[in-house]
Amino acid sequence: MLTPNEVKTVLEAALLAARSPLSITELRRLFDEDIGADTVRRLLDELRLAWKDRGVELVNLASGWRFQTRPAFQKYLERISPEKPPRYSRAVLETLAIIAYRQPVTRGDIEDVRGVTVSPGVIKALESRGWIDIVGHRNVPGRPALYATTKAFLDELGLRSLQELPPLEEIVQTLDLSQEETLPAAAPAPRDGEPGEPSQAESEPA
Amino acid sequence: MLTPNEVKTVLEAALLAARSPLSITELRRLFDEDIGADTVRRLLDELRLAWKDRGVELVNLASGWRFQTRPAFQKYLERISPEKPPRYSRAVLETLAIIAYRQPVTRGDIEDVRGVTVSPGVIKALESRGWIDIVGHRNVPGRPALYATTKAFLDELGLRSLQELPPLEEIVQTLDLSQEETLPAAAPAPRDGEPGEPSQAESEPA
Amino acid sequence: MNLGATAEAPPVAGTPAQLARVRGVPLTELPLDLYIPPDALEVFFETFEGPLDLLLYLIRKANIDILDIPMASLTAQYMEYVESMRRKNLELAAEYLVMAAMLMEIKSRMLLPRPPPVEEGEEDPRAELVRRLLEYERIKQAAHRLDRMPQLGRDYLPVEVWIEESLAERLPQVNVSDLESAWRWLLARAEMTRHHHVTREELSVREHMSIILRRLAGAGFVEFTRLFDPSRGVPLLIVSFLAMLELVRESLIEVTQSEPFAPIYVKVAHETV
Repeated sequence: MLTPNEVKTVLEAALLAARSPLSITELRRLFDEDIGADTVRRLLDELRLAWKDRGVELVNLASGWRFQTRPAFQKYLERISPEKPPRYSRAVLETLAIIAYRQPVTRGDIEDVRGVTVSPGVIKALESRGWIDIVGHRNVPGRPALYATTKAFLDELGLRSLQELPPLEEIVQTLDLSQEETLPAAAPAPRDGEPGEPSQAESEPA
Repeated sequence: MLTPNEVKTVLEAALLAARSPLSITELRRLFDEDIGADTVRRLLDELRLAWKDRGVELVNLASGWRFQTRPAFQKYLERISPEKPPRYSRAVLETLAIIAYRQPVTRGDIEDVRGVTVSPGVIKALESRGWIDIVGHRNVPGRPALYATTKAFLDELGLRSLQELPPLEEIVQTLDLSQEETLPAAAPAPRDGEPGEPSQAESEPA
Repeated sequence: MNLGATAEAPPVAGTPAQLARVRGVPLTELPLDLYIPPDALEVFFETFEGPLDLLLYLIRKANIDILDIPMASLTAQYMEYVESMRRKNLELAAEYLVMAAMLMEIKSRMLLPRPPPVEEGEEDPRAELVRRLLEYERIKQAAHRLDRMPQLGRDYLPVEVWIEESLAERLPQVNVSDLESAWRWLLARAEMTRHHHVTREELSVREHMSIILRRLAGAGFVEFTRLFDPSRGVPLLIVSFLAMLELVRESLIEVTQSEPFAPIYVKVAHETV
């Protein structure tokens, strides 16, 4: 019979050695005896606390628990890290954002939002990273593939679920009003339904 | 300027995240400032000490320092590792079965049953596993060793006593089934009887 | 978005003041923002992800409320860029032309005098464009924020400690059914199904033979009665006794008694005492 501390030591060793996040179910399989999910969860929380001032932290992600280095230490680690991860282009990032926030979407949906065709390379880049995959096909002519983000996407961004993504901003608010001083006539006029008498003039200089 | 403790935290994070052992030279490259090799070595020794009661240890290898799991924790880790566990050869299993069912037996006895010589490696494997040991010697020329199974054998197979091994007459019975088509008298009993109880009665006439 | 169109004129956003600003100021002010050295034009256009991106840029530069786009000036500016792309023989993506057509269409619909509104809530021709611009702006910002989130491999690393296996050799697991099948192989091979019948009782006798041998090992003479524990029940007593008899029969132990009713002693055969 293992003491709670021994169980914690085993959990820690397993998590430090794991190649990918480990779920509570997997962690319980470490032990011959039956250790309750609640107990495991409690011990993981204790572990997380024990690591709070270190360069490595224990985090709870979509597919389970994992030890990872803290971002603050990256500046040291990248000095000896042999490979640099890819920096994604705006096209890739915008496509990813559309898939993340509007999933499941077809390539056509993505093109509607971005206003340009989506090159196959963009989808490939995200697929080969393991961040998106095809979850079905829309039942329209051509049966286009429906893309969605994967658990690995959440894991690698440190999220437990899509709900933890930063919410889409209400753009309207960030755009408006501040401009009104410089454009006194523009904003109020159409709002009030004032006649747009100047429209002719507006187009004239062209 | 980093404090020694901060340096230690960075060293720990780098070693935990490294894919291969890190040399003192590589570890020194983590830092902008120049940290002496002796200092790094001393801090690594402190780290090693700090990890001494954990499931993971810091070791100094020919190619550098690395964290690795302690062998004692292997038995837990392999329960969730995807690799196939190794298996004993047929020779080892047969020898073990003979010792379990016919103990105490000499190597000669085992060879009689198996019809082939028993290589020393087979006995060694079972002895070093702690599953068999010598309980005496037969009083014949050469005084051959008598082997029996140990308590560890029972423990690791989850048995309280040898009697919990499947009774051999059942084996005989299932074997007989295939052969007794030619022996009409014996057939009905084992067919409708469950393998358990009726077997005793059946084996009695022998 | 309902702009409450009136009978007098199409509701357009724009006044001479604004126009002068949009069309006039660019000559003095826009060069700071929008003037692009001819050589850099190609690079400049490459920074736009498409027509929506360019439109958003123009709207921001002109400090226009996105909900209230002055179509005429915006279209004019947009066309200017498209024209310069064409003049530079840059490969002009079809999307830019589609957008140009769309802007023209919206502009012309807004310029046309319209009959008095038949019903409330008539759609502003710009509604669809604004909806798309807003959605694109949202996604642009979301993409930017996604990119700033810490990412595995870029901003932090996974921990994957070496699993040391060399010292603790992984041991094969054996279970009862392995033994059973091993025995089965033996039986099949040796054809010993008949005379090697072993009963459950016999197995327990064999087990006790081992137990007794272990007790006696190195112990010299042990008193017979001490090898039995009556408290554990009669069946066990009998099995132990049978084991003892079998050990004697196989000459594995020696039993001695100096005279009748004297204590019986047992020792391992030929073990020097």
